[in-house]
Amino acid sequence: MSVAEIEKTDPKSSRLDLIDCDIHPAVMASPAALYPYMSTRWRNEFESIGPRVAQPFLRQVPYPRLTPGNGMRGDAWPAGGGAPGSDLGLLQQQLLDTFDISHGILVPLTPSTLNQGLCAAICSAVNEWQIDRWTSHEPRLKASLCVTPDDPEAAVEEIRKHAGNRKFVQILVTPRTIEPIGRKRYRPLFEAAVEYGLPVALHSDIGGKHANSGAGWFSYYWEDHVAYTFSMQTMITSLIMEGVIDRLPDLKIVAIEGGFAWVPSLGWRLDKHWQRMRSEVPHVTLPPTEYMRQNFWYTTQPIEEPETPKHLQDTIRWIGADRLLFSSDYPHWDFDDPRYAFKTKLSRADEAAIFAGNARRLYRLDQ
Amino acid sequence: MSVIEEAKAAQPAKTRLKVIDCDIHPALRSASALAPYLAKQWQEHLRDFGIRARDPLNGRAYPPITPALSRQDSWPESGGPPGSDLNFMRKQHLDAVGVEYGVLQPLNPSGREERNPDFGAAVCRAMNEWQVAEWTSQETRLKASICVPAEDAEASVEEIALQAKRRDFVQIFMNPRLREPIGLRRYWPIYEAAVEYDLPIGLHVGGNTGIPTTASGWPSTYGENHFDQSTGLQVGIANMILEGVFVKFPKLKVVVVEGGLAWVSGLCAHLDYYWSRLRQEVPHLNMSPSEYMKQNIWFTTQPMDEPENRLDIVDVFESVGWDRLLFSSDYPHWDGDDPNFAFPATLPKAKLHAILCENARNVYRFETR
Amino acid sequence: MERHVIAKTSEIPPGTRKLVEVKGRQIVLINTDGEYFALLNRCPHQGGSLFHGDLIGLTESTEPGCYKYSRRGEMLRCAWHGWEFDIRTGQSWCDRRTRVRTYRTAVEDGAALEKGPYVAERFNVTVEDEYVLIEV
Amino acid sequence: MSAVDQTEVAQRLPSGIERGAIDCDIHPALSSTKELRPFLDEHWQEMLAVRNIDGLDLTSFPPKADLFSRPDWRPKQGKPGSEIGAVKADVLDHFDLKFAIANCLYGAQAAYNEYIGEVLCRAINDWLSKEWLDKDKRLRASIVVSLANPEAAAEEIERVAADRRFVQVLVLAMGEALLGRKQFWPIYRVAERLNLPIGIHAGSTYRHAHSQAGFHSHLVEDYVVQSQGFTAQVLSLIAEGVFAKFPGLRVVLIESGVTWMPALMWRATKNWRGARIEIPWVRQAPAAIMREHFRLTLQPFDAPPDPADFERLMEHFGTDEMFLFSTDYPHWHFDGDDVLPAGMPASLVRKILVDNPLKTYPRLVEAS
Repeated sequence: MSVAEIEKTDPKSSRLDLIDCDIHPAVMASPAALYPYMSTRWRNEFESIGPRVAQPFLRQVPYPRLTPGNGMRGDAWPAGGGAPGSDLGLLQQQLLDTFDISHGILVPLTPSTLNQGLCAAICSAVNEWQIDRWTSHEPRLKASLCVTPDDPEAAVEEIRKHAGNRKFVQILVTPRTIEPIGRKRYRPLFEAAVEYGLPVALHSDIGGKHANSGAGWFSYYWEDHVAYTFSMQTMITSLIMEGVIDRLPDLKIVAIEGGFAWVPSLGWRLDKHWQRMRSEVPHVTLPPTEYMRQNFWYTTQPIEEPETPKHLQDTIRWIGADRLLFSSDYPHWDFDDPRYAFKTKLSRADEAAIFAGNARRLYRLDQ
Repeated sequence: MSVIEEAKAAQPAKTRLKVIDCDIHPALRSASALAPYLAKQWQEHLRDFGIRARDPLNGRAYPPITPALSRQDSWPESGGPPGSDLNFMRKQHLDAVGVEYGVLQPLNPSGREERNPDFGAAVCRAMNEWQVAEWTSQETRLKASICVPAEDAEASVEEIALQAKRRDFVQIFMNPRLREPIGLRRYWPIYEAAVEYDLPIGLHVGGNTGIPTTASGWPSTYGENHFDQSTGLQVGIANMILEGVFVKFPKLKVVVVEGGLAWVSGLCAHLDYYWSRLRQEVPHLNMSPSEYMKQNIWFTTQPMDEPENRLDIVDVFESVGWDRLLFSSDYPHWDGDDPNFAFPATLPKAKLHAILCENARNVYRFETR
Repeated sequence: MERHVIAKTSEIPPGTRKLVEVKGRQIVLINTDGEYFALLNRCPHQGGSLFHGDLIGLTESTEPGCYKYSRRGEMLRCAWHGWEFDIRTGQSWCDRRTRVRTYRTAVEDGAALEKGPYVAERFNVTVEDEYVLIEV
Repeated sequence: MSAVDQTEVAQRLPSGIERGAIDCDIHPALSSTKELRPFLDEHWQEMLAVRNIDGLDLTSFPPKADLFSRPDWRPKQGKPGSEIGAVKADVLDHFDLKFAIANCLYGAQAAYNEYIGEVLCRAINDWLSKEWLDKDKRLRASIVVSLANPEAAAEEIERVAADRRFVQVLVLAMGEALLGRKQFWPIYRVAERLNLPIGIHAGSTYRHAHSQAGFHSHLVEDYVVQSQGFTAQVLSLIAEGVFAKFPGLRVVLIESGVTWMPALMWRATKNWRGARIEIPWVRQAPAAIMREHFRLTLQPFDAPPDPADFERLMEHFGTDEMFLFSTDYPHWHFDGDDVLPAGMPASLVRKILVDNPLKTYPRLVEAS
């Protein structure tokens, strides 16, 4: 038996350009940082009642993680205290500088608060906070415009407030909405996104208002983690089958932190059953995979690891290398290192596209 | 142990008061009877898919206690299910109990619960047209309810605007159990329209929403589910009050249909108590929850609660408020009430009169519509 | 094979660890109950830091619900994706084909070390102290 | 018998498949609970009549929707699959099958009242035996059980399994609780002992929304996201240690589609390396457990459009032992005789048609 040792690579040398599409600044670990951006009413409610979510534990995620801090990378805790992702200096050093990242997209994770007013207030505060605390100190970082999808009116208002600020490169919502996100009630959100030319990003969410599978609740984090892809599949299915993409052909959707190996199969299923059931969805005029090729992007992390690494080449070919955006998920435990995440050799062109080119175009980072 | 006395009518036939019945269920003669009111596309959809609610067995998950949920003597001689034959309904119910006005609440097929939003809207429209064509235009005593696909507030408002012009309709028909609590803002456009057209919301027990009827999961039997559905009403009106629906729409009228009554005063007390402790969370309320209850909400009487001491029901009426009570029969369902036997014989005539018709007249304003 | 002096024993009491650099390689030195183990600080999976990982026991199971615990502090879990490595052998628990590189360690006192040979780039070895050495 | 060249087979049978195939998923339809009357006791005979307990068809399968009734398999009257003569002509004779496994999809499994569920399941099993199995020697059936009371389900399995023509236990993909949970183990104990695989069939009891974002508007969406329910069941059965406890147990995923599985294998195994401490009884890579314990029926085959990719896909599974031939009669997934996906190598055809089913269902071997 040989010792498996991965080749030691200079993190900066291998590629010219690197964009990380999923970086998590710590939000809820020290929510007091948000208070300056909240009205007294919502600040009081945040402090006394707190954000009420449809989960049993007040201060623990439903499925306890495998590392402290709700699943943080062990080496990402700032020496000066605070949670991983709370210290710009460490984030710069450990991520942006180490890998020579030209742009990093912040994806702040906020709770799906049941009180819609508070939910909107938290989103507003997080948006101001990203600019104040992060992007204005570090030009490589870009912000995500957080909105609450279940209250589209509030969401559109928030989008209008910030859409002119190019620091925000996308709209960010949970895919675990109260109803599938293609349904009519969410339409104003997508119309606003198209109006302002912003992609809508949906990041895997640990909780929502429904069981984490159609067959009931899981017992283990190991199960739940795989099921993060479910909300992505549902979101794509719903947006296509409700005719949202047909109606808004310029809409851009980014699925964040779902991995991507499930994408080809979903496309084949959608095409096959759409073909048979067209009478039920006459408003869907093209085979679903055509929309998937045009309107959807997928971040790569947590990258799937086939036992035979080259199998991933088929997967990438089936999806299209132009659809994939590299993401690290820093500082979470399932972080992907840009040097080692792909255990199969990509062509130079695909590599350039996945690690930077696609994101540069999608987010109009050169403008 | 004594032999149970023969049921006694509250009032002798000669001095009978007029009755306004706020809950009558008309039925289609057959599933295909709706076809004339649907576009071809939706006729085919109804035939091939049926109504797809969020339910494993197409609405039959809790087998009813009687066929068609109906009293055994209500099957018309002409064939078709109970509630499907106007002449038979006249004979058995409208004439027999002296109904002055009867408010129709058509249950099936339910566009309200349909998951395909466009089909849901189409079925609601068809049910509205059917009520006019086959019921209210044939029988002036009958009044219709505007069925709306409440999950789609925009389509609902469109339907209300269209039907409110016709004198046939006296209320908007909703279920309290929706995909989300009924007081949430997404449903407010419906309430806005209700106020604009001065139509009460008839909040009829039910809703096939995929959410268990109890907070602890799915009950096993029809009997449990029947009871648990009324808790859906309690949660619904509590939510409307606390979300501030009546602050925003102080003139909105809500008629709670087929939920019973005995729980009302307890709910008021609970709401007021917790409101006094947690006011900071709902600072938009201008008065106590029970005051909104007295201002904006009415209750139909069926299924009449039957206390062990029969006269205790008078205390229940008293606590709900004599002006808040509207008689309903639920004809032709198995748990229906007959106005002649549902109330204690000792009830003062003026109060009985208010319950049997005057309160409903004030809420629905039949004459002025 | 060179012997490198990498720490004084007093620097890493039982239950602690130290990150050292030898010939350009980062190596984790671990003291578990007085025994010293040295592993390359790079997870063979994606290069994660083993130094920052937890030292845990070995949990095995004969049937669902059974958690059989042994060998406290002898499994090193990568700080990133949680791969478990046996500090005695470097063997990955889940992937039998994978091992992390380990190094032989020894403890010698300053007097013995005076005889050499050893490499002690950053140490002045004194007779009074005890030292940990690894072979690289 | 060695692999048969596909072109040679095609000459033998118009359907293009080899004579003597085993169809692992056909659906006999129960028209009405009235058909169950002879198999009910007096109380339930009376209750079915006076309460009109009927029409318990699953919302998941509207019989007239295109997906669930192939036009040329649609009878003039009644539900597709309700008439044995048509089943013989359309499938058993047409494909010249050796066996076909009848999976009855009726809502008994979704009843809220556990006694209604039990009593109807029991009656359906007896009805299957008398009205179907007795009428054609090629038919085999799955035992339908209600999961409301797993002890009672285990007793029912024990009772029905005495008839060796019942070859598997049938449950729905989306129920109240995930199938790995200990409460269901009495079922697995008896199934393992009696050589009965557990067949998990598409369909929902609607105890939960199909998706994490609630209920989709369209049937076609529900059908697409069934794969999430199957994925959840695979994860649950592995995570809860069902195969550690019952190493002989096999699970057949029926009408699940197949192509979603390799991505699941990859991700589940990757995460297991880090999350093993949570489920230490999972001692093998989850992908290996999937290959050993799970089987998938062929239709609806959610294939890549290019036949050349078929082989790539098979490689991703890492085995060709997992697939079982099925027509999913009378559901409409293919036209004419195109039941085998394009690009399937000849060497695989016989395995899927015969060998894999025989290995999966030990009770079929007894009779062949």
